[in-house]
Amino acid sequence: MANLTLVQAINLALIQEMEKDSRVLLLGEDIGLNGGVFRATEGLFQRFGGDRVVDAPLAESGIMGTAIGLAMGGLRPIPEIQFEGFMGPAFDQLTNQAARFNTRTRGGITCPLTLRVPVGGGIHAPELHSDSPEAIYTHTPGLKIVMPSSPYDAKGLLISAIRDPNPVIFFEPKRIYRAFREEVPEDEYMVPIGEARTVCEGEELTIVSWGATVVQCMNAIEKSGKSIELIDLRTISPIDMDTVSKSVNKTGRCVVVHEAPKTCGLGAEIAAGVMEHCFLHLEAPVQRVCGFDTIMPYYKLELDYLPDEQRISKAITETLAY
Amino acid sequence: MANLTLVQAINLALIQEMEKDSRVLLLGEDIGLNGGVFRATEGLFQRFGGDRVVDAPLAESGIMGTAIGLAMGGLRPIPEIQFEGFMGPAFDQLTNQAARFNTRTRGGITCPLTLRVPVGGGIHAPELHSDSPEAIYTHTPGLKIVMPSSPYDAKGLLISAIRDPNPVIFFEPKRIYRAFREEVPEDEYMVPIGEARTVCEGEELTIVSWGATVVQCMNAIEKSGKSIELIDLRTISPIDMDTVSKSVNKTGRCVVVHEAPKTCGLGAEIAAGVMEHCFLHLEAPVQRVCGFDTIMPYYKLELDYLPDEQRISKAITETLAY
Amino acid sequence: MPVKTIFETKIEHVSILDEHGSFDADLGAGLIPDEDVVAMYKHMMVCRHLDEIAFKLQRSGRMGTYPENRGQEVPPLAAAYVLQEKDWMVTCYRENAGLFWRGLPMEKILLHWMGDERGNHIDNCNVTPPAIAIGSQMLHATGLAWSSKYKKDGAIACTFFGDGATSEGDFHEAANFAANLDLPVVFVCQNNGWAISTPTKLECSAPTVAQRGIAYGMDCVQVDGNDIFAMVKVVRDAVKNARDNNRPTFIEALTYRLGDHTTADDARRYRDADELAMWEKRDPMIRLRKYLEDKDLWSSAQEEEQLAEASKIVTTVVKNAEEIEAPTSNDFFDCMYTDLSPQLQLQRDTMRTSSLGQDPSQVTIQPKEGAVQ
Amino acid sequence: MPVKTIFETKIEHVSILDEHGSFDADLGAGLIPDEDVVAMYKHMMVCRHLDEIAFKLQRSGRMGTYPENRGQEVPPLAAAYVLQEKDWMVTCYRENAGLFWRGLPMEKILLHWMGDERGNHIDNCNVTPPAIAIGSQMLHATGLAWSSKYKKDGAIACTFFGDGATSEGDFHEAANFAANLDLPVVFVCQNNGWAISTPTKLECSAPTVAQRGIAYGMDCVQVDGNDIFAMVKVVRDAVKNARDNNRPTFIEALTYRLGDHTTADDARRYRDADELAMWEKRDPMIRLRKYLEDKDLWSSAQEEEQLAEASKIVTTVVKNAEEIEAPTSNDFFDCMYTDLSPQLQLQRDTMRTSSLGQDPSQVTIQPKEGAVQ
Ligand SMILES: Cc1ncc(C[n+]2csc(CCOP(=O)(O)OP(=O)(O)O)c2C)c(N)n1
Ligand SMILES: Cc1ncc(C[n+]2csc(CCOP(=O)(O)OP(=O)(O)O)c2C)c(N)n1
Ligand SMILES: [Mg+2]
Ligand SMILES: [Mg+2]
Repeated sequence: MANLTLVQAINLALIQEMEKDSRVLLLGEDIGLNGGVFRATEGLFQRFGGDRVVDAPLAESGIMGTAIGLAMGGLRPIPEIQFEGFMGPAFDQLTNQAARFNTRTRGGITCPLTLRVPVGGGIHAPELHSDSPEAIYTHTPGLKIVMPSSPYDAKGLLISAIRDPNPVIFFEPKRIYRAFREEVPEDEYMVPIGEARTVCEGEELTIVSWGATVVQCMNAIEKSGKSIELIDLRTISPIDMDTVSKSVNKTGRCVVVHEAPKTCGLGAEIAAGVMEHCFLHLEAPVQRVCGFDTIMPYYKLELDYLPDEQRISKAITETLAY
Repeated sequence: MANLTLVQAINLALIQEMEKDSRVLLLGEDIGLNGGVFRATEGLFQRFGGDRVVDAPLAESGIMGTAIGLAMGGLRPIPEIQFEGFMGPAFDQLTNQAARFNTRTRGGITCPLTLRVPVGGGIHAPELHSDSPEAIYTHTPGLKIVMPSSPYDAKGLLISAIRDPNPVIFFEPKRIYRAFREEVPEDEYMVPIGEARTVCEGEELTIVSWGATVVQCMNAIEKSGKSIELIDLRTISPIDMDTVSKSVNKTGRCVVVHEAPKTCGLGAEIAAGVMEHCFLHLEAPVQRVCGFDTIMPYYKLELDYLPDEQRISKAITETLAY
Repeated sequence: MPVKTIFETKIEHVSILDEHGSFDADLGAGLIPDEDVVAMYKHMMVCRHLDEIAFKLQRSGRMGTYPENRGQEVPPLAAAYVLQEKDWMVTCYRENAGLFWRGLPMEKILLHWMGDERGNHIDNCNVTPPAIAIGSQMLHATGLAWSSKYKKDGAIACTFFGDGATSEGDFHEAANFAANLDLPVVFVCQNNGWAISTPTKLECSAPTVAQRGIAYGMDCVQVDGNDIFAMVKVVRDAVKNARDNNRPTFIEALTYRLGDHTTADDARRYRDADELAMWEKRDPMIRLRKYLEDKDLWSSAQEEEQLAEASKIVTTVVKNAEEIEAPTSNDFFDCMYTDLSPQLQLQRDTMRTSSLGQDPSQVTIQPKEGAVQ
Repeated sequence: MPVKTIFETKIEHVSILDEHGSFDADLGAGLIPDEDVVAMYKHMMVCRHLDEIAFKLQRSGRMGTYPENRGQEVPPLAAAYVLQEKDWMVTCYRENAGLFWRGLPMEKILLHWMGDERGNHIDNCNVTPPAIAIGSQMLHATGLAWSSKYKKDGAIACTFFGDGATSEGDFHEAANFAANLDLPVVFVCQNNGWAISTPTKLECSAPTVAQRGIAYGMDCVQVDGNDIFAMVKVVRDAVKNARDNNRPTFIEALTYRLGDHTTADDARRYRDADELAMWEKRDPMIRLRKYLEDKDLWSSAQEEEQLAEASKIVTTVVKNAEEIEAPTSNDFFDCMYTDLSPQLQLQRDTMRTSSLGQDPSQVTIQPKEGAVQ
């Protein structure tokens, strides 16, 4: 066991999977000698050499598209896109190519690749460095999507993603890359894709969240003094509606918290799903505490935009009072 | 008044707006001499010349990105992307540039452009010619999105879109380009962006749909013999939740029908919104009849994928029986 | 010196068997064994017949949109002839002649255009399915070449695309990755004069498309794409450069689409009849037949025989394609992922997305005690 | 002839005032009036001072990430000097010297990097805000040039980007559109040797970046980007080509980023100290000062005076930027669209997305009669 930050846990998982499987290679901008702009790949170039840790040209579609070719060629590429705001140029290769090869070829060609992308706001970064586009990819069949909220899950989910024979997006909530440490086993282990985690149990209300906002939810729950169940989705696609609906069938009330804009965000899917599965147990409409339907503002105002403890607390109170 | 198909109504609106406003110009693949692959721009090259109806190189990001520049330069460009499946390469310019300039510059630079895109399935086309990505763009603040389901609305919405000082996506449901005709006024008129249309009134259940599936909904309603209200959103972003929630507060039951995959589709947003606005009036969980969470299959199976009258009818029955 | 030249380059055009049937022995002699030339001619006859039949199938409603290959048989065939089995051929949709030479069952292509993904399930011949998104496939070729270099298996990748495709950003990125990372890729642009209704000069206004490759410091060359000898020569050089030096090459093959863009197109709307007539005279099969006949390698009798053979082959292929059992909706669920999530399984088994339809038991769920209702 | 040369070209490198201070009078004499050279030198001093102060502001927590411009003053300044008022300058983020010359208030740039969109609200100087998405801005320049051609207003667009940016597909599409549609664009690539930690040879392995332009049949040229005279000359030629002939030009300006990539970067991780030392000697300001002093156009006294002046200017600029009133959350709602939808207005006014929070009256809504409850 080691006491690691989330980014260290990622680094460790990469090292261990590369040691284990020579088909695993990394490609991305500045991931080599520089170790990645967040240092997630620190030391890997030195350890595994330039054939396995490859600095790519500045071209996200190129990174995604060649990763597809590498995967078709039998390897297990791990492309990195430097910030979620730069997934745009890779969108076509990711959604129309990587996500479709398996069904397009009726199983003939798979794309076992893991796309690593730092995600989310709160670090006072420039424009296009603070978005939360996960719903867009959740609406794209053919991808799996995970987002850890803790070092333990980060390591276990990344290992699962790398070993998964399907294309997986591994979103890394950059706000908590180094926010706290956790005991992480030295040995390899897998956190299964598709299973949410019940962070704490409760009877009166269910909160569903993922990524960096899980931390804010925990704080709000603690302050509330109420018996609240917190579910960290961990896997965003496919969503573990079973865990969510079991919880809401018990509590009767639900709040979803995420950073992305409200309209057509993942909160809508969870609310709709909760209504479908828990209709007769629902005592209040599912509340969504999320980003506004605006572009994430530049950093002077980013804390006005991001859902925070206060907004979560209000939603808890109001939902319980309903 | 003339009896026009939807594609003819579009052609007419383009002609009239080009006559009226010399700032309007068109760019896209094969829209010139060839008149567009669906003939939506038929005759315009001959009428307005190659400076105003411009065949572009085969590059969707280029089309979108130069259209942004044209708009910044004070013009009113109408870029066309040949099929919705080829919006992928334009995704970055559309969502990270066109949609963001107004807020990025705090009103200094606007992008008054109308992106025309044929959308949806049902015409036995090859892969990537039958998708319904509207939810992805609805989750993108900064864009307005419309999708007509009739020739009358097509003309009026297109004129509104062209005159709107914001970037608008004008989705054209290709399945009904020529499916039926309707009386369309010769004179110019606007159908306001942001207002849904109540296609028929009813007391027992509300169906919400848009684009080509509106036709299927009408058929299913007719067959049902029930008193059903049908709302055609027409504008997809911003959604007219007022009209929807007034209706559901009256009927107490709601079914949403769309072609896109279910998860994180627009149906989720509408279901969540209905729950928020009509919770105490809801007698059944909102039902979603939509595309499956798979890639739209090649055309041999496309009718298995698309929501049809039968699936809509079942959802009506089940929702009423709940 | 205030102004100095720091880089010089040129583009060459290669032709061996020209449209008038004249053959350059200096370059051409011994390039391809006679029996191979005959075999390729015979193969082209079959391909062209399949193309005609496919067109007719579409016209009679037995197939969806189909892109005719007619006139463009040479570039892909030459590449397939040169490539080794372990190499990858990553194509667009006008390369039937090359794919079939490599062993792709012809019915696969028909099935694809009949709207059936099983046409894309390809075993053991290292080719990829038709690329519908223009420009998307070259990056996959670059990645495949990269995987071979990584695995040190000695294979290379050869990718095909049209003149229009060179306008897409993905083409640029594919070529740039290949050049900068030293990857064994051969880029073959079939410049057939048009991208649907858009003439090549609107896609690439430079004097040649070949010079696109100069941007990446690649070798580049223009070749008569209707000349099997010239094509084999330049592809062979490029493959050697890839295999021996891990260096990509850009080949511009000048050819022409003798048919419409696809069966959904009517080229008369935008294309001069004169231009078409001129290119019909440059048909690669005319000059090749003449060459073979001049060398006494081919006769009218053989032509007839092979026509009959082609017809026989294609009849069987069409039968196979048409008689395949109907696909079921399970297919598109089962193949979304290598595993099936419970949600997807439910959708598949109920063919519904409405929750009540999926789980009728919900109707009888008992309200929780104390619920607001 | 079976193999014939069908295209030949070359790339030239232009230099007038070299790193040792030697000046080529043939090309350079009369190119720029002395007083303008002095004015540009003075301007560069101000820009460099602002750059230093911006760096310090970041280090002391008064500003977010900032990309130092140091060492790259010449290319954008030369362009701004040549351009007319009506022309557009569409830049990335290392072109402060050009933007300020065109009249962009310096505090705008500080505000941008202080995380404030008001820094991007720019009046009347036809420049665009910093482009954060690498490669995105060139297409806007191409579109702006197109709009000028359409409106026949005689303006052109000049766009700036880095060596790394030429790897993006959008660069390719922008250049291709400009060339094929005959648009008046000047493409200036500031090749500063690096894209963060990635050396130029990994972005473009061709002998020159300039030859990227050959792919589009554009004129292209390489120039010493630390030489104000050579830069002015090549930009002037390119602008003329754009204005008179509607033809784009590709300029590769060789320069160097003397600082880290941004304040979030530490270039020592990947960059040799020797390389940096070599380029420090090539600093454009050293040679320009020497040139001016040799010609008796500048003195140490003037240098000190201008340093003081720069300090005064920058102090005011920083004060203006820091003393601007705090933005309010209304800003990001009100500027999403030119109009505000009711939904957005509700979110703005309540600062909530939860429906109960937005509409507390819901809590007391009466159930409809006959509802299941
Ligand atoms: C990304 C994308 N954009 C647009 C289309 C529509 N489209 C299909 S083929 C074609 C022209 C292709 O021209 P070219 O690359 O020259 O190939 P050719 O058909 O001439 O062989 C176009 C525009 C597409 N399939 N994919
Ligand atoms: C589309 C996109 N991808 C990645 C980045 C992250 N990034 C910021 S600057 C940079 C390097 C840019 O290099 P270059 O174009 O040479 O400009 P320079 O910084 O050297 O002036 C990268 C990779 C980005 N901002 N945008
Ligand atoms: Mg072509
Ligand atoms: Mg650079």
